[in-house]
Formats: sequence, structure tokens, C-alpha cells
Amino acid sequence: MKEITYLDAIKEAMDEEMARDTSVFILGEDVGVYGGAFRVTEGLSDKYGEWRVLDTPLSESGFTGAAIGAALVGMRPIVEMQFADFISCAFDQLVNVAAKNHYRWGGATPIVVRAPYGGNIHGGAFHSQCIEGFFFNIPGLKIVAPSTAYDAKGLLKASIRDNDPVIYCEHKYLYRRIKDTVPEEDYVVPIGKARIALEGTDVSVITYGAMVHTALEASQLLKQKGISCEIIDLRTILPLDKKAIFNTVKKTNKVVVLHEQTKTGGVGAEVSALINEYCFDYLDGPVIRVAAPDTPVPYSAQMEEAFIPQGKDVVSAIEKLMRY
Amino acid sequence: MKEITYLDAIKEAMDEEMARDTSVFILGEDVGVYGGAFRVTEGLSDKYGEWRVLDTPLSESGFTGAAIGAALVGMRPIVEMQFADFISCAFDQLVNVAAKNHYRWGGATPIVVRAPYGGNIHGGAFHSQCIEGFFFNIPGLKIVAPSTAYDAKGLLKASIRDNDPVIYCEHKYLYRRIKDTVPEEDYVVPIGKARIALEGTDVSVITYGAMVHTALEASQLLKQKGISCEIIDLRTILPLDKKAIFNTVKKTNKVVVLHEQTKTGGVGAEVSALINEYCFDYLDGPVIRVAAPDTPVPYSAQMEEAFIPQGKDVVSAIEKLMRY
Amino acid sequence: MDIKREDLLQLYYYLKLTRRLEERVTSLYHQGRILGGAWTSNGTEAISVGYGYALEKNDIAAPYFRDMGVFLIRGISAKRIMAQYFGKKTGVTGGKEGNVHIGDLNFGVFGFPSHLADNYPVGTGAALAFKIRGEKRVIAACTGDGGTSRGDFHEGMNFASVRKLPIVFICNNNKYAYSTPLKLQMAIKDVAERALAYGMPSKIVDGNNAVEVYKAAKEAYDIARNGGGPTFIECKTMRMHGHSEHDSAKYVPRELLEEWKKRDPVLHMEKYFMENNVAGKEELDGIDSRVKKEIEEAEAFAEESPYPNPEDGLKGLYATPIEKEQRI
Amino acid sequence: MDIKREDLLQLYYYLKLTRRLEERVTSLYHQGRILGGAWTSNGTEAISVGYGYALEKNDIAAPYFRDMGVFLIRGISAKRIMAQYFGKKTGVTGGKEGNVHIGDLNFGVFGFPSHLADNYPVGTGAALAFKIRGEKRVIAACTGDGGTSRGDFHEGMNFASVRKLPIVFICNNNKYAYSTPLKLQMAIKDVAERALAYGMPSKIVDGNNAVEVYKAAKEAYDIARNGGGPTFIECKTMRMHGHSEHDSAKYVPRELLEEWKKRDPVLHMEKYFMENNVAGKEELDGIDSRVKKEIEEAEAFAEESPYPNPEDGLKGLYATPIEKEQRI
Ligand SMILES: Cc1ncc(C[n+]2csc(CCOP(=O)(O)OP(=O)(O)O)c2C)c(N)n1
Ligand SMILES: Cc1ncc(C[n+]2csc(CCOP(=O)(O)OP(=O)(O)O)c2C)c(N)n1
Ligand SMILES: [Mg+2]
Ligand SMILES: [Mg+2]
Repeated sequence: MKEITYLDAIKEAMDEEMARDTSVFILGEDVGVYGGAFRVTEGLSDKYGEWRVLDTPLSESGFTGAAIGAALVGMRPIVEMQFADFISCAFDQLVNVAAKNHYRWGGATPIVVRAPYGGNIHGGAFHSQCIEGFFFNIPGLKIVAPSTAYDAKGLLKASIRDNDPVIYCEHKYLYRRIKDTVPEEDYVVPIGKARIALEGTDVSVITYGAMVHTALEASQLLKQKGISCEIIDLRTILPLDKKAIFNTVKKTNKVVVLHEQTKTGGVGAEVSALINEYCFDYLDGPVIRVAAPDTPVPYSAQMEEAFIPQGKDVVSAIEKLMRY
Repeated sequence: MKEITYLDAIKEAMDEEMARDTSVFILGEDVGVYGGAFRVTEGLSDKYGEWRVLDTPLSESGFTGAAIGAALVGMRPIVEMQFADFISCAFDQLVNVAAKNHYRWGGATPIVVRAPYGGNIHGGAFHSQCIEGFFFNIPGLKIVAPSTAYDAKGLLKASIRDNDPVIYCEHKYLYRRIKDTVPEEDYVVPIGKARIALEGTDVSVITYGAMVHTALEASQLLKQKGISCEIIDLRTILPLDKKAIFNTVKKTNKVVVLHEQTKTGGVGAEVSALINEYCFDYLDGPVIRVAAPDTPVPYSAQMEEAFIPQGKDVVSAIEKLMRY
Repeated sequence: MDIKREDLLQLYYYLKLTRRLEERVTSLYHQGRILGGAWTSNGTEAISVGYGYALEKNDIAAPYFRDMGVFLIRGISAKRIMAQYFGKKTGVTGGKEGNVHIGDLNFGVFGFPSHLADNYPVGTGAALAFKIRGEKRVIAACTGDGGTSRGDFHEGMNFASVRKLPIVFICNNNKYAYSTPLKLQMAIKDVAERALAYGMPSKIVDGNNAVEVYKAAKEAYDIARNGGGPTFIECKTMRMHGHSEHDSAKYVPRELLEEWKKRDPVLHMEKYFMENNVAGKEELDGIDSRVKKEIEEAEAFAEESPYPNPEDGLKGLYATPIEKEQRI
Repeated sequence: MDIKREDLLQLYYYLKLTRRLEERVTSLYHQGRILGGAWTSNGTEAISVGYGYALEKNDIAAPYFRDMGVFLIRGISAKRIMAQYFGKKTGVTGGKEGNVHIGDLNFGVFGFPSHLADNYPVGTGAALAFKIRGEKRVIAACTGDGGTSRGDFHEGMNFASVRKLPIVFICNNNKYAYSTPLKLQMAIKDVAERALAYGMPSKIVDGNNAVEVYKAAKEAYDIARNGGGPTFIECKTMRMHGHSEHDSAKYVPRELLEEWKKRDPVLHMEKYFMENNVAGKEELDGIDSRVKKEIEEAEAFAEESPYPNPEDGLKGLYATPIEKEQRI
């Protein structure tokens, strides 16, 4: 075992998969010599050459489409969006080509789109978005969002080996801020499986991405107040691990869904609706959503802090729920 | 009062608004001399000339972006997508430019994007999509979806006069299939207000678009079995009329949410989550969603019929709920 | 470039097969016997036949919706195509898709996504794969004149040119995009001028001459195959029907149609065969009989084939299904 | 084209103001005193100053992020801009946005959406409005060399050219898009060749010469204003800093920077002024003092300004709020 950052976990996953399988390659803006805007691909172009770590023209739709075509003939491309926000320019290729190829005519499209997403970095509306909502209603895509270095590595490997288009949401706030241990040997974290980030008995917090850490912070505060939280880290957002969700509901009977994404039409809505539909009798209170308000991500420090759910917001939601 | 089709209601709204306000104009593919793929703009180019009913090159992002720019300098453009499905190509302009202009820097962007959407026409994955899910998690947009000629006209007028970007989902299956009465005089249907399509006492069906008619059909069958349905036609999808939703829940205590859109991450998830969050104590059973399965829209008649929610699906969901 | 007699006859065969198949589809459409609409390449078949026939077995085609010739040449049978039109289980996509929305990797054909020009970047990606792997394969991607106005046209062309990828871009310039004439689509005379923006060589060919299209495509493939990079080929033609069969195309001047009728690609080829002693009427009639029989069999096959089951629509979303997927 | 002395001096003033403002922002960035990153137009200021100054009062600018000169010339004050960098309530966007993500319709400036080239179609739309309404106004839209690879570049340029709209497209060709050199961005020598695809006239100008940019822009605006349609202007320059201040730009050859340092737009203009007796050192120093003072005042203003309130972030989503919006 060794301790590495979230960023290095992503890099290692790519490095190892590229070494293992020559059909894996990376393309995007400035991923080559420069090593990517966040330096996630640093060093890989030296190792694998400019055709496997390929700088593209500034054209998200073009290079995402190209990844799709390469995948159709047997490659396993990893597309890097410079910021997740720019994935909007590739929306059509992802939604209408990648997502529908296999269903429509049997064309498997094993691409991974790495999307550095999320706020807390004073990036404003165009460099902070959570983009899972763009794709959450699109059958045919898979969406993952790791919260630890371990999952970042294992989920990226699983995504690369998966035969479907996977949107890999890497939270850029976590890149260098978190570290945890990963095995020396090869492993994958299967797509479609949530994990219990913290076992608990009184209330469940269902979340993913950077918010897992916010939930953990809240759980510490609540522990002092005698409230035991179970934290479910979804890891895969599409499709959701319904079994894991239902299990925790059946255990604690009280649920808070937490995400950084804006509230309306977010992942939390689906989680809440599923629980309502299938675990209604197990609920001892409403499913409360803690999420960003329905606005673009504001720039200034004060507004952004108010925008992004904080530990204290989770605490007060849970306290409200416990009083129910 | 006069009886007109859903299609004519849309045309009349445009015609009257163009006559009333010279800043209103239409742009899109084949909207001019040809009158649009569905003939919704037929005759308008004769009346208002080729610069106010403007044929564009085949470029959804280009002409949607152009609409945004025209709106910023005081015009009120109506963009016609030839099929709603092609709005995917304009996703970036809508999500990153139109939706965020006002919040970011105060630029009001009064555009209407007409999106002929929905299935039941053997159009397959690219000519049948419900696209509200593309935009449902995007703060700054408004989304409306009329189910009657009356609302089609009134909501389109309201959308044109609104100062924000509105995605106007017109269900192409309804174009020539439904007719109802509209006043001779000018009227609008306000954005953000649902309506009660049928008053009832036992169970609420919350829906919109073509599914309102499916719900009505189901309510007839259920009436014979002694079950009284209340049908809420949302009309505006973003933002939702929470008051109307909560009122019906408080009245019937049992809810089915129905939509043609695929289930996961659909509007129904949000409706269910809102009810759970704010009306938990009023619920006598789970909120059940009746929606299309999570696949692209299949082409063949058999599969498409199974894909699109039918009256019988609503009936069985309600019967299940009544037994709860 | 020399072309063998047997290739000429094959070109003729596919031209006829495409023509008769789409003519039959048109009739069936008007009889209400197929499911959905009917878009055909009527009068412009030489394009897909020419560029499709010039491909080699391991090459790939990324077609658009007026490329019936390509589907047939690559080996997707008339039977499966007809069944596709009928919405049958035996259709190319098992009923998941309709009409020309066909793709089959077994025959090196990428699916056509309706969104025009989307296949330009997608094709570019396949070419990139060939280049990365050092394979001597090429891909041909096609779109219409209208499709060249889309951003994906630009992004695909540019990327392919920057990296000198083995792809040939075909454009079916049939003077209209639905009702929109060229002059409202672009402010240039020839679509080929678009290629200048990418430093990409281009050619303009008579899109009604299958042999000319074939030769131009073959030449461009050879260049691409040998590391010379992409070419853009504009095939000039005229759309002879409406955009689809429900469109009477009143917006098209009669004279234009009259003029182009004389240049029909089938007639053109027959005349060429006669003048150059490639084949006589009898031989051509023989080919035509074969084609007719094939279409009849295809229709019978389609008619007799079963419809898909409603629940088939739930299958095939993912290539890697989720472990113990919880269907709830 | 003649240019008045007073205009020349104004160009100089704005060139200096832009330079000194961004230099100050850079220092503040390194001191950790501004919020977020710092992208500047250092060494390429003549472009935004030139094309911005050539606009008339009722015209519009749709800038990109290296267009500080445009913001200032249009009348967005250095104070508000500095406050914007500090994330203050008095900033151009009240703290909703940061740094160069500025727009203000009161001064005829469209907001810059990060997504490069998005402002090309948006600008085209404003030009369309002018044409529909018969107004004699023009709009200038700008992007970088990298931005020209985007689909929206293509779609905006094409639409504007087909309809001969009163828009002038500016391209800041500074040889790099982040780390990506031109040769990996396009397979042409001059970005201006892109315009050929649209039948649009183009011009190549020295982007380090504010007067040349000004004249070229003015000429193009005149043509556009009088119904002559759009022009594409490529301004050749060199990005002298990293992509942003956190980028050391090791990938740029030293010699290239050395060469272009000699062509600095401020030096260039000062030399021109001396040689042509436009203004002497004293007068220019006077302008510089004025500029310095303005920047100092701007910084003081920004420092002293209050931060926005956290709840301000909930305001302003819609221009037409929903009746009795139910904030839950
Ligand atoms: C992105 C996109 N927008 C709109 C359409 C609807 N549409 C289908 S065919 C067509 C016209 C295509 O014209 P062209 O590219 O010239 O091809 P042609 O039909 O003439 O062969 C349009 C607008 C589409 N398929 N894709
Ligand atoms: C669509 C899009 N993709 C990616 C980015 C991230 N990005 C910001 S600036 C930049 C490079 C821009 O290069 P260029 O257009 O040449 O402008 P320059 O920075 O050189 O002035 C990139 C890739 C972006 N802003 N927009
Ligand atoms: Mg055409
Ligand atoms: Mg540049």
C-alpha cells in the first residue's frame, strides 16, 4: 500500500492502463507536452509519445467525436476536458452519438471523458460547474464520481475497461487536497457499486464527490451530539446502486441527500424519488436534500461559500430531520 | 371563442405577436418559404418577409447563438428547431450563454426556442426525444410544455413577452390531433402556473404535454371503477409550480407522476422529491412514477408503444396505489 | 486510372440496385406499407455507389442518409434493409432504428446519426486510430451541402488535416438542404472552397458519374492510405425528389429538374457503356433482372419477417451491462 | 485613412491604461491579493485598443478574454474593473463574475462567455438585429487563434457572410492556444485563410501596431455599416506571458519572445510618435502619469469597496422573475 493524492491516482490509472493496453490513449487540449491544465497527464507524453497523448485543436465536439470513432474501431480513448464546463460543446456527440450507438445499431463505444468539475476554487460560472445534470437523463451513458484516491484510481481503470461511454467526474478541488492509500497491485472499483464511507445507525447521508468529505466533517460534529451518521458514497451516479441506497434507508430510516450540484433536477431528486417509490414504509421522515441553490456558480468568495453546501448545512438538515 | 388545432394555436401566437411587436422574428431551418418541416410557420414569411421569418444555414448552435445576440440588443427571436432533437447541437449556447447572461452580467436574453418534441410517430431515437431533461438542471432557463391549444397559444405569447430564455416544448404528436377553443382576444397563460386539468378526490396524476391526454384517458377508465382522479397539468416545467403540486397532494394524499421522458433523472424525480420534502405527512402512499424506460426511443411500432406510457400503465399504477 | 470491365459492371449493378431498392421503398411508402418516412438518393446514387465501391474490405464508411449504395456495397443485404424499412426484427437494427439509420461494424459501416456532419469528427477518429496503429486503412465520411454548415464539419475537417489522417470527406452537393438553396447556405460558389480553411486538398467531381466519383475517391484513398492526409471531394448533383417523399419540393425550379433529368446517373452510365463497348443492352438487361429479383426477394423477406417483441426495446442499452443490474 | 492627433493620443492613452492595469493585476495576483487567476493581454494590447477605439458609440463589442482595451474604451471604468478582480460588490458584475468575465450593455459590451468563439454567433445575431431594423450600427466580435477551431466560429462566420451582416470578426493570433502552437491548431499559414470558406474578405494586420489595427477595423466597420457585409481581420501578434500568470510557458521558444519583445506595441507607438512628431516625451509622460494615477485610484477603490453579501448570490437569476416565486 502507498499513499497518493487524488490527482496522482488518476494519473497512475491512466499510466498503468496505457502500459497494459496499447489501445488506450489520451486526447484533449494541452494534454501532451504541457501535461494538461491541471497537470494530470504530466509526464505521460514523454512516456507514450505524442500520438498516444495527443494535443488536439480547441474543439471539444471534434475531439470527442474523434474519440467515439476511434472507439468504434477498437481503441479506448480517454478524452480530457480542460474544465468539465467545456463538455457542453461536446454534448451532441455524447448524447446522440456515444450514448445511442450501442442501442441503435450495436456499435460499442468505449470512451472515457474525464471532466474536472466542481467549485470552491473561485472559478465562477464557467470553471466550477457540476455537469452530471447535463447527462443524468441520458440513457446509454455511465457517470462516475470518485471521492477518494482509491476510488479515483479504481473507477478510472474500470471506466477505461468498460465498453460503454463513461463520464468520469473528477472533482478538481480534491486533486491535491486529499490523499489516501491504494494497493500496489492492479485493482478496479466496479462501476455501479456504491460504498459505505461511514457506518452509522441514526441517519443516512447519501452523497458523492467532494461532498463525501463535507458529510464526514458533519458526521464528526454530529457524533459529539450523539447522532450516528451512515454515509453512502454513491461513486457511480448513472446507473445508481439502488440496492445500496435501499439498504441504508432500511437501516436508518432517515435520509439526507447531499450534493454540490444545483438542487432542481439534481441527482438528489432521483435518489429521493427512488426511496419514496421503493422504501416508503421504511421512512421515518422526509428525505431532505442539501444542495446548491438554483443559480450559476457565483464568483466571489462570500457568495460561493454560501452556494456550496457546507458541513453546517448538513448538520442543521440532520438535526431538523432527527427532530421529526 | 373559436376552435383551433394545437398547431394553429402556435402559429397564431407567433402571428399575433409579430403583428404586435416588430422586435419579434423567427429563425431556423426552412421556416421561410417552406413554412417549416411541420408547417408551423406556413404563411408567415409571406406576411412578414424573409428577414422576419428567416431561413438559416444548417447550424443550430450558430442560429441559437445569433438569437441570443439579437435578443441582447432588443429583439425577441423565436428559434425553431426542426426537431427538438437537434437542440443538442445548441446546448452550449443555451446553457452557458443564454441561461447565464442575466445572472452573470445582467444581460437579459428574451429568446424562445421552439422544440417539436416527443414520440409516437415512428421517428426513432433522433426524431422523438423528450429534451426537457437536457435543461432541467440548468438554472436560468425556463421550460414550458403545453398540452392544449389554449395553453399552446397562451404560453407561447407569455414566452415571447418574457425577458428570459424559454424552451418551448411543443409536442408534435398533438399538432393536428387535438383541437380546443381559444378566445378571440389577446390572452397569455402565465409562465410558472400549473392548471387543474381535471378535478378529483382520490388520487392525483401530475403530468404535462401529451401525457395529459393519456392521464385523461386513464381517468375515464378509473371513473368506471369508482376512482376519482385529479389531473395536474404542470404547463411550466422549469420552474415548477410548487404550490399547485402541494395543493393537490394535500387534497388527495396519493400521487402518480406521469411523463413520456425517460424515468431516471426526469421531471418526475423532482416532483416526487419536492412532495417528499414538503408534504411528507400528507402522503398516504409512495409517489409512483410512470415514465418511459431508460433507453433511447425505439423505432418499431411494437417497441415504441411499449416505450411510451399508455393509459393502461397509468391505470395499473393507480390501482396499485389505491390498494396501498 | 484504369478501371476493369468487371468493376464497371459492378458499379452498374449497385447503381441499379440502389435505384430500384429506393424506388420500391418509395412505392411502399405511398402505399403506407413501410414504417415512417422515406428519404432516398434518387438521381444522386452515383455518389454513394462510387465512393463506396472504391473502398477496400478493411476500410470503413461513415455515411449519411443518402448513401444507400454504400450500405449495399459493404454487404448489408437488400433483405435486411427492406426489413429495416418495414420495422421488422430481421432489419439491420432489429427494429430499434428505421429506414436509413443503419450501421453494422461487421461490414465496416458506422451508424448514421441524424445530426448532420456528426460523422465527420467520428470518421476522423477512426482515421486517427488507423494512424496510431499504423494500419493501412482509410475511412470515407459523407454529408450533404447543408451539413457542411455545421460546427462538426469544421472541427472534423480541421483535426483531420492538422494530423494528416487517412480520411476522405465526401460531400453530396445536391443544391438543396431540405428547402434551403445553396445561396442561403453559404456565400461561396463551390462547397469545395470550404476545404481551403483547413489547408486540405479538394476535388470537384460530377456526382452523376459513378465512374468519375469512383476514380476520384480511389485516388484520394490511395493518397490517404499512404500517409498523404485527407482530401475533400465535392460531388455536384441535383436532388430529384423532395427532401423526403412527403415533400413536393415546389420550391425547386422545374427547369433545374428538367436539366438534371437528362444527366441521370443510370442513363449516363448506360450511354457510356454503349459508346465504349463495355456492355450491350442484353447484358445490362440481365443485370437489371437480377436486381429486380433481388428486390422482390427482399420485399418478400421483409413481409414475412416477424415484428420485434415489445420487450426487445429494453435490451441492448449497454455493451457492458451493469453487474446484477437492478431492473426495478 | 487619416487619423487625428487627438485620436492617436487617445489610442496611446488606452494602450498605456490597458498595459498598466494588467501589469498591476499581475502584481496583485502574485501578492495573492486578487481572487482567482490572471489572464492578461500583455504585449498584445494594440489589438483590443485598436479595434475597440474604432467602434462608434452605438456600436457593440463582443470581446474575448484578452480584450481589456475594449472594456476600458467602451467606458467600463478601471475602478469597476479592479473591484471585479478583487471580487468586490462594486465590481462590474457585483462579484457574480470575476476578472475578465465582464459585460455591460450600458456601454455596448456583451459579456464574455469563457467558451471560446461562442461570441461569434452571438455577435452575428446582434448584427442581424441591426440589419433587420435598418440601423447603421456594427458589432465587432473577437476570439483567439485557438478559438477559430471551434464549431461556433464556423457557424457564426458562415451565417454572417450568407446574410452580409454588419459584423467584423477579429482574431487575436498570438501563436499559441494555451500550450498548443499554431501548427497543431490548423494546417494553414494564416488564420485569415479560414475566411475563404465563407467567401468573406479578410485582412492581415500587425497586431502590435494599434494604429494599423484601428485603421483596418475602421475600414471594415465602414464597409459593414454600409451594407458591404462582414470582414475577418487577423491580427498577428505574440503572447508574451504564459497563458495565465500561473503558466511559465516553458513550451515557448525564448528567441520568439526576444524577437517580439522588440516589437512591443507601446514602444512601437512611442517610436512612431517621435518619428512623426505626434508627441514628445513630456506629453507622453504626462499621459503615463494620468494612467498611473487612475490605476492607483482604481486599486484604492477596489480595496475599500465592500465584499458582496452571501445572499446576493441568490439574486438576478431571471430578468422576469416568476410571479410569487416560491423560494422553498
Ligand atoms: C443538425 C441537424 N439539424 C437538422 C437536421 C434536419 N434535417 C435533416 S436533412 C436536412 C437537410 C440536409 O441537407 P443536406 O445536408 O444538403 O443534405 P441533403 O438532404 O440535401 O442530402 C435537415 C435540415 C439534421 N438532420 N441535423
Ligand atoms: C470551448 C473552450 N474550450 C476550452 C477552453 C479553455 N481555454 C481557455 S483559453 C484557451 C486557449 C485559447 O487559445 P486562443 O484562442 O489562441 O486564445 P489566447 O489565449 O491565445 O488569446 C483554452 C483552451 C475554453 N475557454 N473554451
Ligand atoms: Mg443537400
Ligand atoms: Mg492564441
